[in-house]
Amino acid sequence: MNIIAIFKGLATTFGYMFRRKATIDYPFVKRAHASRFHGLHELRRYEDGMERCIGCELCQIACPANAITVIGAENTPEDRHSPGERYAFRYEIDELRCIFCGMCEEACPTDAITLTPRFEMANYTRNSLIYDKSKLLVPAEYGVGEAPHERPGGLPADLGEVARIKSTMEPERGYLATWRGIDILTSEGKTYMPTPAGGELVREPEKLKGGE
Amino acid sequence: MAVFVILAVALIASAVGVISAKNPVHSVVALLTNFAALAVLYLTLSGEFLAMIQMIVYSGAILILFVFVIALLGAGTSVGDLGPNRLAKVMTPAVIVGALALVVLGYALLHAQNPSGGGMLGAATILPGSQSQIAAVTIMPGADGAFGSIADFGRALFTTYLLPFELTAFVLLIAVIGVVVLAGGGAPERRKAAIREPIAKPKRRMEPTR
Amino acid sequence: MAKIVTVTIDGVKVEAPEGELMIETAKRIGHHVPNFCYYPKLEPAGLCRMCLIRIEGQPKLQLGCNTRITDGMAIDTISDAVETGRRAQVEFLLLNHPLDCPVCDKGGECVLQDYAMAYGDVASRSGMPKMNKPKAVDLGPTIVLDEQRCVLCQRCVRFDNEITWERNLVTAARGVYTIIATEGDEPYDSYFSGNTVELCPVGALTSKTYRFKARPWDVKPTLTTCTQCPVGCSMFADSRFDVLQRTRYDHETADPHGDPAGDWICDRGRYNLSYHTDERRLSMPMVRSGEDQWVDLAWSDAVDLVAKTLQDAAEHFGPQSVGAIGGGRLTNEESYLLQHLVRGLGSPNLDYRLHDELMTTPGRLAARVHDLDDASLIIEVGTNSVELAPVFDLRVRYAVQRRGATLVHLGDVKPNWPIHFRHFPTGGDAASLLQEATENVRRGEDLPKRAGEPPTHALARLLRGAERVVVIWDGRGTAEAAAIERLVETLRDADKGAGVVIVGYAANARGAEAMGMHPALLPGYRPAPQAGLDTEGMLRAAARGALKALLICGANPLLAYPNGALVRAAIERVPFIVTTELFMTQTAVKSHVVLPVKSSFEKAGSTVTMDGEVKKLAVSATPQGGEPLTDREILFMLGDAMGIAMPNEAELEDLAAAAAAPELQQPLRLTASAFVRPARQSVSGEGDLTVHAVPRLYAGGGTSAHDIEFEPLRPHPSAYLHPDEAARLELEDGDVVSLRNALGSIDGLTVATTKMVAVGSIGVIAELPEAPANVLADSFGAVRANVALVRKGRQTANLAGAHGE
Amino acid sequence: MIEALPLWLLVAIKSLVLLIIVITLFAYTMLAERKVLAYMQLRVGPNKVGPWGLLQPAADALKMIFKEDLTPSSADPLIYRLAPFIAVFTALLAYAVIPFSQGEHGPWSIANVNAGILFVFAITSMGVYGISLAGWASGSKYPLLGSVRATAQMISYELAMTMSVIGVILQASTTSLSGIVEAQSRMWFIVPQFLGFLIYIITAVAETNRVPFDLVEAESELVAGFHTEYSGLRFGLFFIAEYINMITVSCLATLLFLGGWSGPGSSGHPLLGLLYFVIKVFAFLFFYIWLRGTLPRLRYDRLMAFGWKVLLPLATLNLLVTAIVVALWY
Repeated sequence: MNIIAIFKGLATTFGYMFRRKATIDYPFVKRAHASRFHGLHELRRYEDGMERCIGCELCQIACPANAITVIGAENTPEDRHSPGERYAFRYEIDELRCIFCGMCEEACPTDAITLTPRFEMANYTRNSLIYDKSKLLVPAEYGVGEAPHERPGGLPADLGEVARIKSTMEPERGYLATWRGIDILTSEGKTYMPTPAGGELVREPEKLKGGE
Repeated sequence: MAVFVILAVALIASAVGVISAKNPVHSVVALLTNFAALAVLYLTLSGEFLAMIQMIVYSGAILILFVFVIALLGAGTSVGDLGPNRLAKVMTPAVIVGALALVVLGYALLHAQNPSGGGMLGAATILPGSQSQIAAVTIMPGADGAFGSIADFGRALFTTYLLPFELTAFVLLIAVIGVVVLAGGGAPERRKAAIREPIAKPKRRMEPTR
Repeated sequence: MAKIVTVTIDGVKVEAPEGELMIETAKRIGHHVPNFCYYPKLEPAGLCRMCLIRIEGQPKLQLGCNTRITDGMAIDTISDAVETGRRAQVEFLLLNHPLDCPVCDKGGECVLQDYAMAYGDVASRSGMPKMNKPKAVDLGPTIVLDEQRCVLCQRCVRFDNEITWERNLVTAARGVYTIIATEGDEPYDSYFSGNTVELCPVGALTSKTYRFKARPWDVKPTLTTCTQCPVGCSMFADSRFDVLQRTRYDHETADPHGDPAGDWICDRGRYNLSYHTDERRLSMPMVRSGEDQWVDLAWSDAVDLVAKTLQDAAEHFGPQSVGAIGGGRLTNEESYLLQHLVRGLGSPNLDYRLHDELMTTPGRLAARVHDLDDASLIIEVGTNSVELAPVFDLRVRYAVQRRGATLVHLGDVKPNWPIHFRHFPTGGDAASLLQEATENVRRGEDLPKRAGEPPTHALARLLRGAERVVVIWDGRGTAEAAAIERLVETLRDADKGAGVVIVGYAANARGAEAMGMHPALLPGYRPAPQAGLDTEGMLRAAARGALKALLICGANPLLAYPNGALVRAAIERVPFIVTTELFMTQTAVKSHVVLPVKSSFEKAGSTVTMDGEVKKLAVSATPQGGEPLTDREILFMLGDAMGIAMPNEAELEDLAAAAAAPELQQPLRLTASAFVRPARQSVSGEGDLTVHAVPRLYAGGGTSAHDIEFEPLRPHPSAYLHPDEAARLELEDGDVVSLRNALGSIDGLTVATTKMVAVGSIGVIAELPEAPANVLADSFGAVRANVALVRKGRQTANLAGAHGE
Repeated sequence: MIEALPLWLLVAIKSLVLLIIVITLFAYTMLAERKVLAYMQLRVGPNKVGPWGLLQPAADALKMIFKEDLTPSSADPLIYRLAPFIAVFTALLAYAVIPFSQGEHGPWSIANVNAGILFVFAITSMGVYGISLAGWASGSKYPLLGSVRATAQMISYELAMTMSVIGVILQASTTSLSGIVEAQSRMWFIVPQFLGFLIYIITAVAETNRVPFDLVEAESELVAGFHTEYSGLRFGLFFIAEYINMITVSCLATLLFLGGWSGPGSSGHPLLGLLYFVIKVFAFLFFYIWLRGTLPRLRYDRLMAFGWKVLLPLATLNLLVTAIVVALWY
């Protein structure tokens, strides 16, 4: 048994007593969160007040924690919630199950579900932490909701803009192949990527990390 | 006096508890009560050192081993089932032996001689109709450093009772060695090997190429 | 059998029959050739051009789905050239395909999605905006078409033309503007429309009831059996959160190369689902107090009440005072338990038959459904397989259209067949027609064809010319039974193939008969020592006041029983009626205790199809709210409460399986004494017109009447009149009329002119709760009534079913 | 004035005062532990309840009192309920003989007993019953393992502890605690009995089941050891017992090796003596916490080996040398 080591240890801990403390007086002093912090969800709207969510359930299937439940229904002219045919008749996230990984945000084709920086959601009952549309959907008077997290290559906020942005992107930035996390790999472990000219561009996967 | 009666009742009750409890741990707790009451009884008799040693050795060391063993051997199991003819098999010999022991003990108490010349210590208090209890008690209390003090004990142990003391120590040593041999089983070398083998690193089958 | 030839596919030598499609040959070595339009049960079309393969020695890529193999061919299904071709084809298909996979009902089980992942480029090379065709085009009461998504494979059109022969769907316009449309822009109205949704390889055709309800990965599929009609189609029931979302035909366990007309499901089985969650569904046992007051009971109290009352009735008035009706909608196990319970009480009065039929098991005269495939003559007597057994009817149509069988119908109302058939009006007496023709065949008389000959001659000539004859019968009429038996035996004596298929009136009628829910038959068709009262006997006893307690399990006699006067009088006079039901049907309202039950999707068991096959029901949904139990559980509880020894669960399954064994049916005769019934008066009542109850697939007082999503499909109360008759009565399509005779009246009937009915007759939909046809009847045959105009002209007349011919 | 009171009343008053002091001390030792540990880990520790978190112990006490008291169905109900009382009872009993300062009429203690040090050892040796019975009576595996470990550990280390103290007794030639303090008027025994002191503090940590010898609780292995099944006030009693035992052995170390209340100018000034005493005890308590903040837990077999193969021989050696020295020089 190395007695000197024990004394060294004792000296270390003793010394630490007089260092500056790392604690922040949390409820009174709040630290700025990281720019890509994943907190509470929000369902966004379009500028005209329409819900972005189309009830496609892709977030539900993408969710690794099975926290999301979506039931779709058809828009009718009298009862229109979103542009297009389909809307989320029920949209529920069990925030207790959620691991805040942001896969729902990644999966969402209309950028409807986003993870806001808000994280204080403690409550007294389990039921109150199952958020339904009334809690998730941005009230119309509060605007459209938080912008989604920036993704490699600076992704568009609107599906309608995809075509426009696609036409302006140069393929070398690796954006097209990583669009919404889809890497198209050939058997050699290289990334197959079409160019606007129709040819193939084969590159090493590492290079795709550029553009951050 | 009141203290004595309380202690005496506690002693007897706990002693009965020890033998009557179905659960061995309950027996141990009763025995612990018994030891504690006995120690306090010693204190009232100014046997301070004896009381403390009683607590340290019996309660603090020996009895706790009982608990240890009981806890290790299937906690909570009661005494094995003795079967239907329990009376004939167990009770009869127990009663006969117990009665015999009582007779022998009573005879010894009445007839044995105290080194200081009086009757055996407890005889006066136990047997009704003998000398008054107060007389018996007044003999006992030793003032500071008198009867029952550490010096007294030390002196008695290392002068009058030196040989028994040393012999007892020797016997205990032999017992300890015997236990170690029995429990360890076999020669130390083999034991060591037996322990080491399972966690020994596997032999390298093939030398690395580089 | 075709000659076996050897071809080389991707370097592997394969032996296959000559003339097989390459796409199928490639499947033999596990090489999947992508395709949209190809479907094994449809004729190859070569429309999508996705199945491009290369044949050695040919300069251009060929279609795998349209080219047949010959000896020594060398084919590449995997090569750069093929790959390039397919890439080009996917790019071409995606040119105008919308990017709405997230909201597409097919998303997740879409073939185009899979091929886009496999062969598609990530970016489109087209700089032009996509073409916007209309979305959500209403094709009919069941189907919505998304023209943007359509890849024009025409599977739906081909199904409608080749399988149902209805020719509702067509392609319209040309080139890039081609769309799927309906003939004459009529609504796409077919009993099989739902199958096109499943056939559609993309999400172009969607079903109205399933639209946007769930995604394919949400649902839990359960293989079960449809119990809406006696055909007993295997199907997948897809449920989400234990609620049924949709049903699909069994494309996984069924043989893709089986009969092209088999294994589909009809729209009743597909769209009549949401009654499970209908708010009108019964949730608690109820007892009637007063005229219309119902009080909820706990199950234990309800069972005690029922058990005690049934036992009291048996004790005080004798076991003959107790009876049971039902079984046709129960599983085999439940039917077995029901007869066990009633016989355990000492009563032999039990019957599953509600339509005055004799039987549903054809016994030794049976033909199997696959016998239709090589039949040369199909005679339908009395029944209407179009409405009563739709998927079975597809095979009839296929046998006629593809295999050249002759179809003959004997009856008063012509079925709504879209195919050619010969109709012999019988005037309610098909038996003598058949009999005469049979005797003619027996005599071997030569009858040259001549104009104005009696129908028996024509029929006899057809019979003599036929090699294999299948008779389709509804099981009604003693005289018909004798005539059919005579006919089949005559043909068999002449070394011709002949057999009978009976289309039962209830889904599991055959199972109930096998389980002994029959006054004269014990389980396994053993004759009962003491024959009890059949349905008619029970009702007559009830009308006399001799029947004191009646147990009705899964039956609605007030609506279904043809003799309306009798059943109404009877139900009124029984002091204690217990029904087990899903809904407050006409009979349930009149009963004293109503016990809520689980539906056939919510329970397990077995059922016997009209083909005699034992099929399994599996649990695919659970009741949402309420405390319904299965009939099986209820009967077990009743048996326990009455102290009747019941078989345990395992024994029950064995007993039911043993009783349904096919070999037990073999000795059964159509004219066996157990089935003999008194002869019926053919026409009763006074009036101008003969009223015929016309069966319609979507009618009924139970599940179809209590299903909001199915509501638009239900037929309106209609009066079917021959155009000449309508002209004589000065009525037009859309007029509202009522029918009256001495017994009662049916109101609110919309006139629909059709040649389905003969002059002098009027057709009224059977078993429609709004206009029950049996109101006018006090016998089992046709009745007469007068028609009275109520209102002139109504534009929304339901003409469905009138466009058959 | 004090002499005027009957003896039983005097003892009762003394006991009550001491009880209040000890319980308060326990509460703030706990708070101090949390604070010191926090500081060593660059945190600030409890600071929300009261100024600087000073009311935290009160809040904890309230929480403990109002929490539900559960008895597992598999437990032995009698002993399960008895065990925490044994633990606290024995922990408090030791204070009957501990002197805190020297007044005019004798040492400040509830009872000045001749065999004081023996009494303390007798009582602390009973403390193990609370733990072992609790573990056994809980009727589940983790408490049982914890209590079996506790029993073995405490028996092993008690031996070395007693041996290390006998050296002091030999040198002071008295078993009275005040007598031992008086015997240190010339020199604190920490100097002549340094080895004994070292053995004593190591075994003291082990006896009170503190880090790095907290095999009994061993959260990472045994959930919470012997008190896994306990909740509410009964759990609180074990907590109290642990901290009071810490204070007891700190007091004892002060009395035996650090000259108790003696210090510059303490003779004749009992209050000053008390202050010295308290300062020394607090130093020990801080050392306890410091150890907890620094050292990881020992492996069980190493703990036993260390006790039997290192500490016991060393203590025996120390005793032998002391005995020889005492016999030759005194």
